[in-house]
Amino acid sequence: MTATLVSLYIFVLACFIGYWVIWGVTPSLHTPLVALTNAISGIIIVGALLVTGAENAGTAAEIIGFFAVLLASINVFGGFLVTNRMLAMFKKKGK
Amino acid sequence: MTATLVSLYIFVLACFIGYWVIWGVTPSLHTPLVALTNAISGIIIVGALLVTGAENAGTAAEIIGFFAVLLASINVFGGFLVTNRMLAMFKKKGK
Amino acid sequence: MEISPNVQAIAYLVSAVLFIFALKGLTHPASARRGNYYGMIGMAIAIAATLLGSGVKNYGLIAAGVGAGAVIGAVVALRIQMTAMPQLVAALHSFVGLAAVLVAIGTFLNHKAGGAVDALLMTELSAGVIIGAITCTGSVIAFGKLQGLISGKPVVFKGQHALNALIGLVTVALGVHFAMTGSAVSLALMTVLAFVLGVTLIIPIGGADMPVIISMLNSYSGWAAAATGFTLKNELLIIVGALVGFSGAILSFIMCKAMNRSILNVVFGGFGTESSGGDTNAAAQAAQQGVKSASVEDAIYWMEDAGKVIVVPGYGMAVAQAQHALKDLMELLEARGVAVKFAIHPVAGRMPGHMNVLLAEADIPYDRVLEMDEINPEFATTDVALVIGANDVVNPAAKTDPSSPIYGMPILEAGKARQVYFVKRSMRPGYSGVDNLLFYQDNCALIFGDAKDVCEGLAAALKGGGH
Amino acid sequence: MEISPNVQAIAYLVSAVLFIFALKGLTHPASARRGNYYGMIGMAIAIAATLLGSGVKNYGLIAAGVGAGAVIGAVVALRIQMTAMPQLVAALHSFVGLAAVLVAIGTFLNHKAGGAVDALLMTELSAGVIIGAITCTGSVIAFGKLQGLISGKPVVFKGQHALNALIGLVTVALGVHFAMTGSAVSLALMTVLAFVLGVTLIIPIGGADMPVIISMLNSYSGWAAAATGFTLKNELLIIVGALVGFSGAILSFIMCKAMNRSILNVVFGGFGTESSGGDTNAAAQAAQQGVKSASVEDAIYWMEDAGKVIVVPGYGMAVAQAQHALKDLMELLEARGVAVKFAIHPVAGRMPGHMNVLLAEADIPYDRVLEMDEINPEFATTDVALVIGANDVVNPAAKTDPSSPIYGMPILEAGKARQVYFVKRSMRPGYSGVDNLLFYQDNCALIFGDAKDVCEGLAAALKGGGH
Ligand SMILES: NC(=O)c1ccc[n+]([C@@H]2O[C@H](COP(=O)([O-])OP(=O)(O)OC[C@H]3O[C@@H](n4cnc5c(N)ncnc54)[C@H](OP(=O)(O)O)[C@@H]3O)[C@@H](O)[C@H]2O)c1
Ligand SMILES: NC(=O)c1ccc[n+]([C@@H]2O[C@H](COP(=O)([O-])OP(=O)(O)OC[C@H]3O[C@@H](n4cnc5c(N)ncnc54)[C@H](OP(=O)(O)O)[C@@H]3O)[C@@H](O)[C@H]2O)c1
Repeated sequence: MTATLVSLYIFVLACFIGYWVIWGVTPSLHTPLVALTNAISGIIIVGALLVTGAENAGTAAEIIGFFAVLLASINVFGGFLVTNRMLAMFKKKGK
Repeated sequence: MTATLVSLYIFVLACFIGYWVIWGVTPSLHTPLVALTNAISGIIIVGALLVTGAENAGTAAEIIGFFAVLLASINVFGGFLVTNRMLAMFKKKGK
Repeated sequence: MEISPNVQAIAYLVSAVLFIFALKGLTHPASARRGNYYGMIGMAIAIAATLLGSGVKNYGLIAAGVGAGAVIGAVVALRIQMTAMPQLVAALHSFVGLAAVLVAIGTFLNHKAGGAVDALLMTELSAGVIIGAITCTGSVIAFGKLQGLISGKPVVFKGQHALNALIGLVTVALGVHFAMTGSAVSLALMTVLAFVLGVTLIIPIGGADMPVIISMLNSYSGWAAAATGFTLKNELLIIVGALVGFSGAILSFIMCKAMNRSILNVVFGGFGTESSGGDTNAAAQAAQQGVKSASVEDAIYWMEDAGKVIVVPGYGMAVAQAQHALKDLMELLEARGVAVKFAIHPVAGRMPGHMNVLLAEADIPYDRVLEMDEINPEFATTDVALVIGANDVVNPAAKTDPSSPIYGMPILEAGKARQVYFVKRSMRPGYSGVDNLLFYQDNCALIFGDAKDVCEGLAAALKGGGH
Repeated sequence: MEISPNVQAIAYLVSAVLFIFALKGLTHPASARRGNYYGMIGMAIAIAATLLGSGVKNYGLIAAGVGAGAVIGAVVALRIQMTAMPQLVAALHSFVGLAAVLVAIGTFLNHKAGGAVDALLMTELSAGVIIGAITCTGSVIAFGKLQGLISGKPVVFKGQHALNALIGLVTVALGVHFAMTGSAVSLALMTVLAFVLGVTLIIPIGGADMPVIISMLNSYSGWAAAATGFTLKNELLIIVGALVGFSGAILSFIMCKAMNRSILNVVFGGFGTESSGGDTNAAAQAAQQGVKSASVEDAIYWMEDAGKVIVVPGYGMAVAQAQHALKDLMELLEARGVAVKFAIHPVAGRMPGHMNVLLAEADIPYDRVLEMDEINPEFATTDVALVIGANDVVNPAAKTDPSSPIYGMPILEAGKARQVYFVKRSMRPGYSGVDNLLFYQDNCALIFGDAKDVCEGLAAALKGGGH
């Protein structure tokens, strides 16, 4: 299979997983879900690292990449920490 | 990625899908589920066709392949038809 | 016309998606048939894409094989009795297993002819052969036990597990040798030993445990298909294999959980003995043990003016084929204004969903048939619970007696109804071999007889104007 | 140390699996934190595998970017108020969108320097840029509306949709031109227009509809990541992108369904107007309309000896930050033997799960907080339903008045309680702008005031020994 076809296979299968895993989330955790997906959509950082760190990256690409790394990092750190903060509040019994 | 790694990715993702899709099946349809999985496991027929129809297939491979095609076809036709027969019996209101 | 590999790959993806939708259809009876059609279309696409691809050049033998398979499959599917489903399923699994073995060997021969066999391929081939062969002979044994061709008794002897482990080890060792050297002798020996292993693994397991084993083998057949997919670099086989593999695994898990046993206990347990006959003196025996027996008339007296009757069908109903008589009974009761519902325990009968299929066969609408969790709260407000050929699934010992082998298994709370009638042939226990404490409860009486006969009797009495 | 592409691919797979488990953890509050840790580990593995792979050679700028991002992210995450979550989420989406645009352009520059750009790559790049840019500016507008920087009023003018369609078409045309020619000018123009499109698409949507829009943009940010994955041939990005894409899509679907509106109606609707002030004369206005108003003492009189009180929190509770006062009230009532539960409507507040987070923040145990379907049967046996800053979610018009815009939306049946108290500041309607029929019911009275003040008042009255 060509690389694009492989990507297509992965994409289609991942869509099914997305469908089921999200419907499985309990409604009371929908706000943490939004924060968590925010964090994991910071995975775009992988792309940002590849742009910035590429051997043949010119100055323009490096600067562009730097900002991408910065923005994605804010998502990653901000997202996971705020999710953790929220989830820590969910407790079973009082006190 | 090497072809084996691609297969591994597909396999892992498909496992998640299997997990969710099967847990979603209503218990009253567990017997039809068994029959249906029987039918679709007849997909091994794809392998059987490739063995039998290969350009360089020797006589031994052809005979082996023929039997594989035969057995897999029984699964495919038998499985889907018996599932259909069973499911046709599930009706909402009497009469 | 020949399609390019890319078109073929897309067709396979479409087919995989259709298979997923096929299984998703079984989420509800209303969408289930459509799901099955998706499955058929998916299979048709997969076969067409394979035939049109560059890999297939000769069509003669293929046409013969598919044609013969179609005829055999269709005849079997249309003739088979619903009560024989477990056997049919076992037989079909053995076919998948054997096909996987044949495909692996055929692939090896073709690749060798083409000169392209590497260690990775041969490792994957070995996996396919071993899993396929165990699935094949294991399923044959399961079939034999269910069909009564082989004794259902667990065949247990000392050192059995050690022997199996030894055979298993040698089989894997041969697989490794084959992968390293490509020796056809190793391949052949490995195949034979794997076939033997399928027999020795399943023969010690009691006939009554076969449903769990069949699901386990269903799972194996899936993994065999997935292994074949790795060999052939065919993603469709991998996806479908994983789906089927999980289906079998989850069903065995559900059964084990509902029986409160572990899968290891099933596989190594040697559980269950064959019951011996002797129901001649059932009523006398019952009286001796302080159990009330009742007549068809007694039951009619309670049921004809009841507000609600819940029927609890079990394995005995399947054996006696009492579902059609039950349907008549239901209609007669409803004509008299009695509400009738059916309560299904997750492991009633001998395979998951067994009761549902039989009741559906008798045209009993599925919205009248309720799962355990839904119906349990209703028993307390029910006038009569009619237990037809069920036993373990209503045994309160599962809740009250920690020493019982079924302790911890969730049960249908039939005992909470105002009056409980058991229809069975004798005082013999059910599958688990445990005495039913419900028999000794004040509001409970046994009607001895074959389930079908008694149901017909009940219907006739009602038709005759009731009590 | 440099890892091989194969090792990297396996690390990415592990990371994808961990992300799936992270989301699966949110199935239940008890497993949710563990899920979040899985997510963190997954991200750490992904970043490490990327840095150690052959694709990254220079680390200086990366360290700076990650370091700065970590500091900013951490500070924001630890400082942000729970009530400002919707804004934070909008801001973070805009970052993902912009990052996707930057990555696409950077990739183009690098590939061009390396000489390897083909039409397929450029098509995928265009998709990434367009989706990313719309996500970015759209989220900025959403942020502005939520934060009050931009008017929440829908900005509607004639020909708006035609204009958007035109911009969209030109953007796509530029993308096609870029894919065919590789022209950097087309790329730049396309990027700019896509940014503009994000603004013009979101600006007509009312501030109150922003939660749905944010979820939609969440979905977009996922698809942007997936498109980047296609560009970079990175399967991890594709998998995560699809997960995030579905998350946003499903949440918008749930919100629309619970509001009984379609997503198209939200996107093209121009729904909602800003409410104008004027609660000075609420009680008088109420009396005029035949609505009873009540005092804190009245409510205490009913609640202090009640068997069961159900609290229905809504948007007003969030605005007033009344959750801590509610917690005190709950404890005081429980000390008097009153059972207290919380009833959460799926769209109470302004984002899904909004109420749950606020109640959790106030340390109210989550097993006391019930979803609509669970709690609705309980209202009939409840003495007092205390509706705090909620309105639409208990409006019986949704069930009885087919002409109402909220007709068909499922509601919390607070009206079935023996006595209903509404805590709100005025007679003004809620989000939907519809008058609440429950106000006119005999068993209902309004306590006018800020939710926090009233709850504190209730608690103080109880502490003072009750009525
Ligand atoms: N469903 C599954 O997937 C599955 C899988 C594996 C194991 N199991 C096990 O199977 C059992 C199922 O429970 P169950 O209550 O359905 O069945 P059961 O406990 O096995 O009891 C069936 C009863 O039916 C009676 N019976 C047999 N033939 C009859 C006939 N012709 N007419 C009337 N009665 C007849 C038998 O009593 P007489 O001999 O006195 O007539 C027997 O007591 C459970 O223990 C479960 O763990 C189920
Ligand atoms: N949750 C979501 O995901 C989501 C998303 C989009 C839309 N929505 C919509 O939002 C609405 C949510 O329903 P809801 O019942 O929670 O809210 P609502 O219907 O908007 O009513 C909130 C009420 O709170 C009162 N209020 C505002 N500030 C207050 C304060 N400081 N103290 C006391 N009361 C205050 C307001 O009345 P006064 O002004 O008189 O005080 C208002 O009537 C639904 O219509 C839903 O469709 C929800």
